[in-house]
Amino acid sequence: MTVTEPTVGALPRELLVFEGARQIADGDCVIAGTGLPLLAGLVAQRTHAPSARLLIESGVIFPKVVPTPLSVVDPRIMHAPSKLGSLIESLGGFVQRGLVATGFLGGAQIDARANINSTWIERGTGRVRLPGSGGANDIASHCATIVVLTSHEKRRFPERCDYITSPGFLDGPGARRRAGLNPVRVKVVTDLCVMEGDDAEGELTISALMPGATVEEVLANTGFTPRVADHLGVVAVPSPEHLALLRDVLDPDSRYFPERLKNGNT
Amino acid sequence: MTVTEPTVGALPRELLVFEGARQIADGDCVIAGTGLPLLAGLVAQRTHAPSARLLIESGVIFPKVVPTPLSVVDPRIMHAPSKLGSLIESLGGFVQRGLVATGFLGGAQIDARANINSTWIERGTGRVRLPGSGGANDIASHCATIVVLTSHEKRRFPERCDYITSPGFLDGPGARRRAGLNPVRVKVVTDLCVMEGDDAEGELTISALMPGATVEEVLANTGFTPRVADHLGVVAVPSPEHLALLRDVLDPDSRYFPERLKNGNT
Amino acid sequence: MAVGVHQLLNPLGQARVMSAAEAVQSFVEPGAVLGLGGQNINRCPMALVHEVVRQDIGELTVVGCNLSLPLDHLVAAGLVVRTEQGSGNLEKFGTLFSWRRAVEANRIEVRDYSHLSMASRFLAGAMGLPFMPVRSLLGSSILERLVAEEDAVVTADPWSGEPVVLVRACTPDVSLIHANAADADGNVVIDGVTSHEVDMVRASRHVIVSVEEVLPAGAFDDQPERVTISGAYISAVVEQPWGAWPTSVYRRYDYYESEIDGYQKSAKAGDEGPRAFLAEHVTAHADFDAYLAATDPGASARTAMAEQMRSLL
Amino acid sequence: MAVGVHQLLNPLGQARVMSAAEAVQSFVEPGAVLGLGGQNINRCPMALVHEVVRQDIGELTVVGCNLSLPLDHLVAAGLVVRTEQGSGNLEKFGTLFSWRRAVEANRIEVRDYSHLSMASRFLAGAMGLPFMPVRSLLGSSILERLVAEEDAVVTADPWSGEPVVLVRACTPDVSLIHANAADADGNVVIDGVTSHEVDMVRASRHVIVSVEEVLPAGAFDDQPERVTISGAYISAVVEQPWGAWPTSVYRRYDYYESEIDGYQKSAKAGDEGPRAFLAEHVTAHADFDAYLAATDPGASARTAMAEQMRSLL
Repeated sequence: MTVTEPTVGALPRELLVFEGARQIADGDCVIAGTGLPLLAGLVAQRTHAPSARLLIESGVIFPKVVPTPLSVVDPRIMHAPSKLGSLIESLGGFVQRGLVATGFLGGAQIDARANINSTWIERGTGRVRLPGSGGANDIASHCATIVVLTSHEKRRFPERCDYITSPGFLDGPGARRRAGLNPVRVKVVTDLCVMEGDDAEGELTISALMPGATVEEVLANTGFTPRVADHLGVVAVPSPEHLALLRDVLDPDSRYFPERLKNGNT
Repeated sequence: MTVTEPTVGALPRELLVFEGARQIADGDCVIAGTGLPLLAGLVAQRTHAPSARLLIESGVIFPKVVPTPLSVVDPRIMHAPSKLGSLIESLGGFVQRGLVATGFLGGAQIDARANINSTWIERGTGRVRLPGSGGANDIASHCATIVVLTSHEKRRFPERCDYITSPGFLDGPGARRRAGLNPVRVKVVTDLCVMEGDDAEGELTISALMPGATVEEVLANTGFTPRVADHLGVVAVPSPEHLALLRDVLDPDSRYFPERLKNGNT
Repeated sequence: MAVGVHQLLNPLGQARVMSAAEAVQSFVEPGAVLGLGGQNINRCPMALVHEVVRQDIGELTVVGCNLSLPLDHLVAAGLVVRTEQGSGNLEKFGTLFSWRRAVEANRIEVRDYSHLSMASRFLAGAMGLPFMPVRSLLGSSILERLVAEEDAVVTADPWSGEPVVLVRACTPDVSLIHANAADADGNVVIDGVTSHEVDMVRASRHVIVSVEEVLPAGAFDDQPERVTISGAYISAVVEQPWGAWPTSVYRRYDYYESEIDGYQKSAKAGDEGPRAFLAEHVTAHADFDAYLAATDPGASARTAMAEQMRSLL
Repeated sequence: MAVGVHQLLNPLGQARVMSAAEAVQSFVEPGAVLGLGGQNINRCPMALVHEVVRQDIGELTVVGCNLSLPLDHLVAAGLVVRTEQGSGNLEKFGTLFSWRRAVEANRIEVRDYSHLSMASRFLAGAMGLPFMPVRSLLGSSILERLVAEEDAVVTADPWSGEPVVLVRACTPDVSLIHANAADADGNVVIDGVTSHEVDMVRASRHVIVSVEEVLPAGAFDDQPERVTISGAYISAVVEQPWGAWPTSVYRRYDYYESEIDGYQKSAKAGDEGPRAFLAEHVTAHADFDAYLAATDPGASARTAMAEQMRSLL
């Protein structure tokens, strides 16, 4: 990697982190698990959103994270917070209480209507058991904006999830309202594109492409047919300084980027 | 007061404390407010019930009380407890949870069916406003045994309370069950007698007399006509040692016994 | 949006340190639902309530579990139209005379709960829930009135069929509490019991906390388990030593009986007495420090109560 | 008596200090509903779970929010018939392989909740309530299954008419937790987050707590605000230094990755691997100290993880 070609070195999953970070406004309260979502939150705090606050579902309120937590109960994530509390404080007193603007989620499947499955997947005659909701259902039920960072594989994007762990737009426009849920805006960031949507639309639309990716490539790797925005953006690449922040400061041991080591990027 | 005539010196309200203390079994968890109920609990702990635990509704769990708290949030009642918590911990996590065997209550009116009023009293054309429930309704709803220590005045013992703040037997046998409450046993200790009853009986019965009191005197000072037990006991007087415990150790400044000072008993 | 759930506090976790006058002016509006912290003679938000009286902010609905001295001051000042509470009294120091007179004369509306059901209402608000179940109140006149006013509903437990009471979330517009300490980010440490305050604070749209001592931001970084309430819920931090006087602050100072008795004596006979008391003790002074200096010159009473507290720990 | 409300604990507040073997023998019965404390790689009750495996107590229904290493041990040992949880995984260290295989093969029944709804079930139990409302789960497949099994009910908020989910109280027969310290009366201090444990403990009929250090009765008399859980809820206190190993205890020691990885590697391929792991690491040893001595001779790993924790505080 050279200083004059900084973005060549940005790995696809690193781009996810930076695009995730851009979803966080200054002053937002953000709930994130470990891995890329937490790194996105930390990037936001160190760049454009110094007043963004991180909430961890285990009960850690507004920590000053030190590298690199592997768990929501890692001592590195409990460092110097506002308070050390409990699950019900984080998920009841903040998330269900409506104080958390943005939630980051993962999941094995995300469907055309942004519903998320992290519980059961049908595979042939059998079923594969996944970890289950954790706080994901709570976050998807109550946060105003949901951000999903994921690799773009066809099996991850079915028309309809086998099981809805965390509600997106459910059956489409108005369905959340009918179920008793507040509206949500969902943004899915993958290594190929950004898809987004809200309750009124009731489905995901391709709104931007990752550098070098094409709509055809996205469609070929998606199990449903998303709409395509009239004006497709291209996801911005990080500056060398921001890339260095992620690599040298936030995850210096590449705990979440084993591919860095293989690629000889660090 | 002389050592050879110890019981002559026991004031009527002191007898209430000792009879109250006898309602506490060793190992019981007891909830009590300040004043005579708390003193009864402390007497029990220092005499026959060393393992009895005191719970204070403000959130003080099992304190080692020092003399003489005037409030449930007095620093003297927060001394060296198991934990300092909250109202909802005491009244939810202990009382409603079913962990408190015995609750002490006061009240302006107690009726024939052991219902208690501490909210509103009709007086002529107007109404007198009292403090309200506090934790009393919660205690009367959930403890297995309720003990009331009160002076015996006709206006305090109406046939039916003007307002039921804390449920006794409500309308009679089976009424608590129908309302959704567990059964309760109630013991009312006054300066004239002891009246008691349970859900099956649905009303209060005179079960014992204070030394020197008569059934006629009790009936003349009671607004309803309680049944009289076949075998009437007489409330035991405290030993000189126990009286000294109350006077010299538990309430040495007579904060709850101004009459001691008038009577020259201390 | 479900009943009792507020919009986002905005910005979250941006407590500011300011004076009592500025805090009350910023966050207490006429007609507000006002939550009061403290209980009986402990940790009552006296300095903040003095300031509400001084600024004459009226038409208040006051909510709490036990309401005591601060409520009676507000009622005596004519600022209260309604109360929702578990009890109104000062235990050994007597009833709340101004409140009692106002309630008996129907000058203020009153809604009675038990302490647990009132605390459960705050818990519902703190958790973003429209109601909480309670198994208290059943069979009582309290419940009869609440059901008639549609403030409570009796339902059947879907599993056992047993009756359960649902009480509505209580979500104050602004709550006032006094605590031992806070850092500049509003993280609050309370010593001693917390009564109903943690859930009431978390249920409130805005919270003003006065504290004996404001510490620098990050002061609790190495002991976050000691933080009672996250600064996320706090709008304003007011440094006011002795801010609960004449009530107590655990580990700091005992309550001062003669001052509490003095107010009670003034309040007992009629409305004139407490009004005169407030004129002399509150509105005559520019702020709480001036009140303290005037009523306890040389701080001898305060010094004695601080010593008395130390002797009790 | 309402659903989910236990009879009185008797005697209340009479925790006794005893060995893990005695505690498990006294309070964990075959067929019990067993609550597990800890979360992911933090403060898991490993010593107590080793003892359940050693005593081969089966037919267990295991409940918790996040279930992790201890559950997988119990499943691998064939002791679990059912789980009720918010999640089963080890985050970066992977899924729970034994649990996953058993669930996929229908060898154990599983009931899914979100973390908040599971935590709310414990809160209901802790408060003596038959159920708690939650506003999560709406519209999800989780809810569909729970309603079909009559484990949850969708009702209308009586005030707004909006849908609200009621989830049943969860009241374990016995819960196992590991904490930093306790006094001889069972008053427990937890450093770091408390996950779901405080409410789960208060909802349980019996609780066994293992701790890094047992202090004399009265040790917290001068700092009762630091007590996380009153001894009133604790049946047995077990002194077991390193009792959460290889998971972490905040302020004491970090989690030990290679041991967690070692178990995960053994568990990945099939049921034989974890059984062999348990035979070597658990049942081969008389107690947890013997396991520690055998797997970390000279305590070099433990010393390193304690130093690592100190560097992170």
